Amino acid sequence: MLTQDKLLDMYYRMVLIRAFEDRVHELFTQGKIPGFVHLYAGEEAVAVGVISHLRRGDYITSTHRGHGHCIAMGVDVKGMMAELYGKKTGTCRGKGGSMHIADFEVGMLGANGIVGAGGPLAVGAALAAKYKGGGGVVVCFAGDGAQNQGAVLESLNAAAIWKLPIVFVVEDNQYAISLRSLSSTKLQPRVSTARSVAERAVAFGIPSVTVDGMDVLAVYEAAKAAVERGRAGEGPSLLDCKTYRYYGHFEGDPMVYRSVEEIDEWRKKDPIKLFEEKLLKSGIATQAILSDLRRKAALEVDEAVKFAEGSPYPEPSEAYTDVFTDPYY
Amino acid sequence: MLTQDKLLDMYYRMVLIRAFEDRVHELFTQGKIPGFVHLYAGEEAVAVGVISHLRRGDYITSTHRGHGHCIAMGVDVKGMMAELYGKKTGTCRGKGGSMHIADFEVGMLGANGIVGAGGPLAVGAALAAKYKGGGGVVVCFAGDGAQNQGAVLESLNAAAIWKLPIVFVVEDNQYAISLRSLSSTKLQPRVSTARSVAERAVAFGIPSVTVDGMDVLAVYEAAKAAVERGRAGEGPSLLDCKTYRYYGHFEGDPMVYRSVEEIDEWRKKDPIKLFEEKLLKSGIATQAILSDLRRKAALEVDEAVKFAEGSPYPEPSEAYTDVFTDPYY
Amino acid sequence: MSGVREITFVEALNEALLQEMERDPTVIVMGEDVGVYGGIFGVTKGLLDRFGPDRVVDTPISETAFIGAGVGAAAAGLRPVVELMFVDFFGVCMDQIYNQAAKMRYMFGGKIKIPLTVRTTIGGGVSAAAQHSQVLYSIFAHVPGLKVIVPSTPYDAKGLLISAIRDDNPKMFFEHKLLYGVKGPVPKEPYTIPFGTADVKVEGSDVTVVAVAYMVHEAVKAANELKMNGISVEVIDPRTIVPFDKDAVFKSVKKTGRLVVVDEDYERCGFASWVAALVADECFAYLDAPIKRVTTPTVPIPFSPVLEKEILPNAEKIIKAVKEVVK
Amino acid sequence: MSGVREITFVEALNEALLQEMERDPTVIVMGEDVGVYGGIFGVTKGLLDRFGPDRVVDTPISETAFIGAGVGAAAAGLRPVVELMFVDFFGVCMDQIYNQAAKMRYMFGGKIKIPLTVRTTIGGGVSAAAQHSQVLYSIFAHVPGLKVIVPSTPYDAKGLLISAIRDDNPKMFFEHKLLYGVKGPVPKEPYTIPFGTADVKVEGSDVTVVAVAYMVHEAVKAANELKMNGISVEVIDPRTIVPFDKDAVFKSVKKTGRLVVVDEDYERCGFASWVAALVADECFAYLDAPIKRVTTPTVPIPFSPVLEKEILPNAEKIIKAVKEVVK
Ligand SMILES: Cc1ncc(C[n+]2csc(CCOP(=O)(O)OP(=O)(O)O)c2C)c(N)n1
Ligand SMILES: Cc1ncc(C[n+]2csc(CCOP(=O)(O)OP(=O)(O)O)c2C)c(N)n1
Ligand SMILES: [Mg+2]
Ligand SMILES: [Mg+2]
Repeated sequence: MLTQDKLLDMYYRMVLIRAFEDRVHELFTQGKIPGFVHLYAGEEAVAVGVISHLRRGDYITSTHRGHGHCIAMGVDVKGMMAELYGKKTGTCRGKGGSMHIADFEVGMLGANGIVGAGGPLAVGAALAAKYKGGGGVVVCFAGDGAQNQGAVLESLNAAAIWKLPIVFVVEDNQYAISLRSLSSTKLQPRVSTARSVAERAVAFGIPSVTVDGMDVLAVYEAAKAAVERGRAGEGPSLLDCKTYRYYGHFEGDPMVYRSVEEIDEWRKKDPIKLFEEKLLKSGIATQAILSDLRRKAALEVDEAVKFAEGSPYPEPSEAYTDVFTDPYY
Repeated sequence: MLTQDKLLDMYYRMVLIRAFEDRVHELFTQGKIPGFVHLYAGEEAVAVGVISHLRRGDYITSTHRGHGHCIAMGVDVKGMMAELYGKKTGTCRGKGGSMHIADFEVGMLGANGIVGAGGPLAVGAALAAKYKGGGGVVVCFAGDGAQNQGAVLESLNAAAIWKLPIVFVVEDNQYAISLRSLSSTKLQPRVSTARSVAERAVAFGIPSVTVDGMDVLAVYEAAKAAVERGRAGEGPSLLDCKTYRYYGHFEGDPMVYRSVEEIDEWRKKDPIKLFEEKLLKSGIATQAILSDLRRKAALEVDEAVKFAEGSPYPEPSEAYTDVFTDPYY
Repeated sequence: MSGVREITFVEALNEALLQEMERDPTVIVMGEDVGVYGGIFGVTKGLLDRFGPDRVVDTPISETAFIGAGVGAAAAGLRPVVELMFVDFFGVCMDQIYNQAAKMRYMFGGKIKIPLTVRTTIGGGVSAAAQHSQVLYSIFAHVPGLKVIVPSTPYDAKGLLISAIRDDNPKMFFEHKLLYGVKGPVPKEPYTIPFGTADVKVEGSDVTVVAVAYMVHEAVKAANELKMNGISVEVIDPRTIVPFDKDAVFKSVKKTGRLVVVDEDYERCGFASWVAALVADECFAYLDAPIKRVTTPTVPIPFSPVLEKEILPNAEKIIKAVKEVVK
Repeated sequence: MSGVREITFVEALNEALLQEMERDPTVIVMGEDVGVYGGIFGVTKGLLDRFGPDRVVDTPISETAFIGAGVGAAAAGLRPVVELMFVDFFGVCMDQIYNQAAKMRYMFGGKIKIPLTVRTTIGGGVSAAAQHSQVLYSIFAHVPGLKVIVPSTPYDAKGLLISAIRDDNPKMFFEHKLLYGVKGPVPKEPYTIPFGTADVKVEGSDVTVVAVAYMVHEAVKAANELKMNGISVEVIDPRTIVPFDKDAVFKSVKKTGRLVVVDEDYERCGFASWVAALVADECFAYLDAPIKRVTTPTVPIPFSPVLEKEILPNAEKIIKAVKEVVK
């Protein structure tokens, strides 16, 4: 059973992700953050529901939409914000930016600018975990669109034949930029996948389950079984989590491919609101506790922004370091 | 129903493939053919059973093991043999060799040195066929090992979402070099695919069937339904044909990964012998007719060898032509 | 030419696609989000409405499958224009480009043709970091069988894209991010520009500067500034790397005796090296100074604007290099 | 060194793998048919029996998945040696090599390391045609973040492979098909060769010839023949392209005043161009003649032995180039 502490910690991580993303949206609009930024708001239940099972020595691979995974894994929010600003104090010293935040110390093997590229990396980390023993597992996050990339499909097969401790988590937020993940009618032309990815996984030899990705407890439950399977050496699993992104594909997206009504419809199923209702109803938390946590999250993000804005840029000469472990330029 | 003419034509193509491959094996051993050569002997029923349904304007994509597909499509055997010798009169003027024989005139889009690379090419040819109308279909041949290449997996999805007139033909000859296509025991370590590719196809939205690939009539029947589906605009199909290659993976293969007994076991199910028995039993052919056809095939191959050996090599200067349609070097 | 207006590079490309699709029903467009979205940079805007989903094909994120489909469709008689969203993604689909499209004609004895155009976005300068800022055209020029097109102006963009679509060979067409918004005069009617014909952007007598794509603009800026210092720079834009207008470059170097090659691609084994090597061989007797290259050092493109600015070539660095060779 | 025997290039590589796997349990080997088969060229022979299937991993034909798995395993603390059967297949898996392995350390602020070795086969000369005869190391040298190793002798093969396995960065290790059977003296015990240290194969004073991999042998052959013509050639084998021993090359060119670069890779935008460009910049004042490159012209590698012979560099062509620069 989930303890109160654990539940409130999950809630905190969710509101911290939301606060972070809402703020990044603002900052981007104000021109303070450069580059390509993909926000996770709306999908918090997936990252938090799954990652709540992980322990030191486990790994995750992430995507271009990686802030939520980072925060759920415990990457320092100050460093993340500084990274988005391109500052020397950033998680990656300003060299990576939003699409390339990594923190191997906490098991976060990197956001990724290449759709699907995390699949093979997860296979490798899981091979290492299996070789080393000790029950480590690896979670591979990837979008619905990513499921059609050869890298991901090959990885499903490899994980199955090698019986690796991987949980493939599909973040099906309904879209790959402007393409629907799956059509309900047979005639939908802008569709990216002919069949459900959960069905596909089974055909690759990987047990799968479709999950309400707006319900953190549902995700938690499904992930529990999958992670346990991995730790027990029984092989990979796949969770197909149905969710939604509130913002555009990237910051600046005109969103010609979907309606405001559709967004509103999904916002009604907001994962944080839903979790709040459950926490209140079950008596785990009071409104006061929850609003305290939300305030705390807002404050943590405020601090992060202050930290980022107060931090120096890297020295130009740092452009030439870190290519190799030994001197290069 | 298959007419006697058609059946005997199928038989002839099968024995012609066999005669060609047996001869190439000899010639390679004698050092007359350079480069990498992969022989199709043992798998004749697959190429012939499927390709017997094709008509002018249809296309196939092939593999590194392409001689059988070429001969079944009607590529000139003289030109093929000359190509293997690297002669100017070869199908590709000596520039391609065994792994790169193509003849667009008859719809053969090319053998391929890259495993799985025919998948996307078939998708494209099928897109063109669909766009042009007229019921053209495309057959994509690929091995069991190739089914784990991203190119093939992506192509399955693309064919399904675009409802393309493709027949994916899996030539499951049990091995990808030294790896088994599928294990019967859960512990088999040298295995390339966790689940049957027929099952996978269905999960991609593609109806599939597993076929005895040593029985040309079984292949013919299965292919009939698939090709008709394609011509009718109902989308792709997949045939998983169980077959076997008699020679090594390539000429020169020491074959450490399989036993002589296993080869003998499969040779007992020889597709040509099996077809002969059926033809004789049903009264379609007599021993005399069949041995005439075999003699004719041997003769055609003799002619091809003579033609190849009597042909000149290309001029060295031809190395610089045909890069582009316009002058280059 | 009549009907010349000032339009952007994006609009010029869009017009080229539209006019060729109207002219030739075998021209189809494929790629991620080329339909409803109109392409992530807007190059295919309006085409879906005009030509429908059979000719403007939105694809799944399966670059190997859909670029390979472009090759297969070209083999089967169409004239596909396929969009690879960023050149940085070539790593997931290079085989279909370089081993299939590029080599088929040769391997198959010259009997077939693959009239395929792959359009893609290149370049740094927008903090897009290590996997969305590369240039990489040198890699496509290195391997045989691909024509490599690198327009620098809206005029060239339209003319070269029309030429590309009508050309019977596989082509890589590179569009620099920083050029999309650049305006210039473009005739309304369709026109072509022959490949392999360099454009002398600025005439000069002291130093030859060869540059492509966005770097042409930085080179021209440098030339203008250097003029005020009394240094006369000739700026040459080859416009296509394959085929390459060697003659134009050699002619200029024989006049100036000095060469600076500007290239946003990585320094090691890149386009700039090749131009330098050609000249160091074939114009050696005319050279009065070391050949300088102004390139991006061979490090991943960093995210932070401060770092990115440090490594990308620009007018300032070109000026410095020119001054070194004339001193 | 003690225990020096004559063994082949393949045996030298095999011994390096075996010794490193014995020394360090984090070293694992992966690739197609590396187990029972022992690798298609025999480099991993015997390793499965010795170390079992957990450390000698036969993979499906999923280069992206298994090379990427090498990267992921390296990120998670192993030291994988992954075999890409032919470099020509890079097109199906380049992203994991060049965007993932190569850039992770930099993108992630220098806080991590990826001790991955990718071994692969290169080169023509065996009628393997357009998709199994390429060299392509220039592409891996062009992109940042990869060390590029190109041994030419059994001795170098063993020492450089051991150095590679112990090095904490992503490396491409190129093995030329025509070298596998070449014999040479190799010490029994493990030893390393520092990257970036060129080997002067032949000393000479008239012309510097730089060559790598199999071409080193052709260059030495050419040097020996030229000696009889009274031309003294210095042959330099850089042994690694990244890092590159510029100093050794510059020192030699400053002595000879003449440079010929021999490189089996395609002519356009390749390694030879880069070496020529470096020298045309940094040694200009010392040059007495045009810089010549002896390379494979940028055409697909043809199958027919007659045609293949026509395009591949060899001693004869090197001799011709050397004579041109000394005349
Ligand atoms: C290999 C590759 N192809 C295309 C892209 C461009 N791209 C970035 S995100 C994206 C859509 C991804 O969709 P999905 O996997 O569903 O993730 P989501 O953005 O919905 O979270 C695309 C096409 C890329 N980065 N990498
Ligand atoms: C992308 C790629 N990877 C690896 C190879 C090397 N290779 C050639 S054939 C082959 C095995 C193919 O197995 P399968 O698809 O079952 O075809 P079969 O040889 O059994 O007919 C391999 C690994 C290749 N040519 N291309
Ligand atoms: Mg999505
Ligand atoms: Mg097979």
